[in-house]
Amino acid sequence: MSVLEVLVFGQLTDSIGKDRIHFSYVQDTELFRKALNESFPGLRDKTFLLAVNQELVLKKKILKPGDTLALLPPFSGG
Amino acid sequence: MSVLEVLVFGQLTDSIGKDRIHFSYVQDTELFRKALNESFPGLRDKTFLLAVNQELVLKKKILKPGDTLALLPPFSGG
Amino acid sequence: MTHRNPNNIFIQGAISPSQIGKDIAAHQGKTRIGGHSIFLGQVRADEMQGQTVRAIEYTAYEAMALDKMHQIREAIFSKYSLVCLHVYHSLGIVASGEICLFVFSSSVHRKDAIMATEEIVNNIKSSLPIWGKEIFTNDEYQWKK
Amino acid sequence: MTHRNPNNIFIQGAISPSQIGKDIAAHQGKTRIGGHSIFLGQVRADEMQGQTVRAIEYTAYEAMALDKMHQIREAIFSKYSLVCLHVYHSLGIVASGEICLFVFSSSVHRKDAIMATEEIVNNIKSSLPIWGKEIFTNDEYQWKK
Repeated sequence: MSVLEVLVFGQLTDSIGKDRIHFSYVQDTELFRKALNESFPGLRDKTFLLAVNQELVLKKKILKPGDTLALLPPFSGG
Repeated sequence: MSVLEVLVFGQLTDSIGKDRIHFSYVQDTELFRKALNESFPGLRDKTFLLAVNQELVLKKKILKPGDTLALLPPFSGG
Repeated sequence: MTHRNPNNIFIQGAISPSQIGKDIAAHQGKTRIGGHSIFLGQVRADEMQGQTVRAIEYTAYEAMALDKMHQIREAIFSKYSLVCLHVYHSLGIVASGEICLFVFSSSVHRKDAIMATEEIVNNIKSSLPIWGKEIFTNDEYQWKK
Repeated sequence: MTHRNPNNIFIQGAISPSQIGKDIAAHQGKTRIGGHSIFLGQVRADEMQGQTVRAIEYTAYEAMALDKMHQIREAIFSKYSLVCLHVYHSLGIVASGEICLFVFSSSVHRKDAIMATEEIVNNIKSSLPIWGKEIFTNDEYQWKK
């Protein structure tokens, strides 16, 4: 089964209720954002970046099955 | 007897051989520098500032009997 | 992405002042060093809506943060002449008044260490995937902005 | 902002790392503080003409230095929003590897402390009547430039 592993951080764990979810494979990060918003409507008004395999992704990126995505709300360390 | 107290610091203590000397009263800092160079010819090629009563003096300043002068070579603290 | 064995910057809970003193002492054998520049982040007991922050709970995307920190280190070492550089960030609960971030740069001449520490602190705040949850005295919380 | 009286910044001999740790710990009750910026000057074992510096002996025009330091403090407190500020400088012998200067600024937001510490260190070096005598391993010396 082709899946994407999705790690959830910060305030988004409140919106999603988990810190790790699995998503059916989609081809790129734009399709992923769309599917995510459909599953979790509460995310629509949240600001967050995506990382794919620990790399920030600022433009559309093609995904491979088994990729690890992360939902990163604004950082607040320090 | 009218005197000026003169405090000597840093490398100038090597040139003068003391860290405190007394000078006969002169009217201003330019006359003082002249008298100092006559008494200690080794100071002629040294760079140093004067302080009068703990205040740096960059221009000619009138002196009063009993003033405390200080010979301040370039600072090297820290 | 090659894994270059980045050091772990994370420690559980607050950073202890006595450990900071020991870390400073550990540099006395490095006699090329002329200046150390240290930044410490301390948790503030901010008041909001009648409540006071009693602690911050830190979480991080650890693997990504360590990889990013390694990149920051490499960039800083290529930009400034440093003898050494140490960074620690807390995870988990850090009470108000306790220390959550310790950045420690050392150089021959002071300017490098001072500029490096300031730049690293800015980079940590802007670029490391770390999140703080401000916990109030009544146990409610809000995510730090 | 209340200003403190001009403290004596001078201490005999080296500044001990464990005392620095204690000074940091003493700020944990000040829960308005969000950041501390610390600069430490350390005596380098510089090599010159085949000799190595084993210590620096510091002397100062103490009364003038304390007066000047008070002016620096006042200017810094009026320019930056600081919660507190501590400065220590050694007098007498400080061996290579030991700490001779400790500047410690604390503020609500990090920028003030960072900028204050840098400016104070620059002011101390340029404006305080303090002199260092570099003592070599063969007991000869030269005045620090």
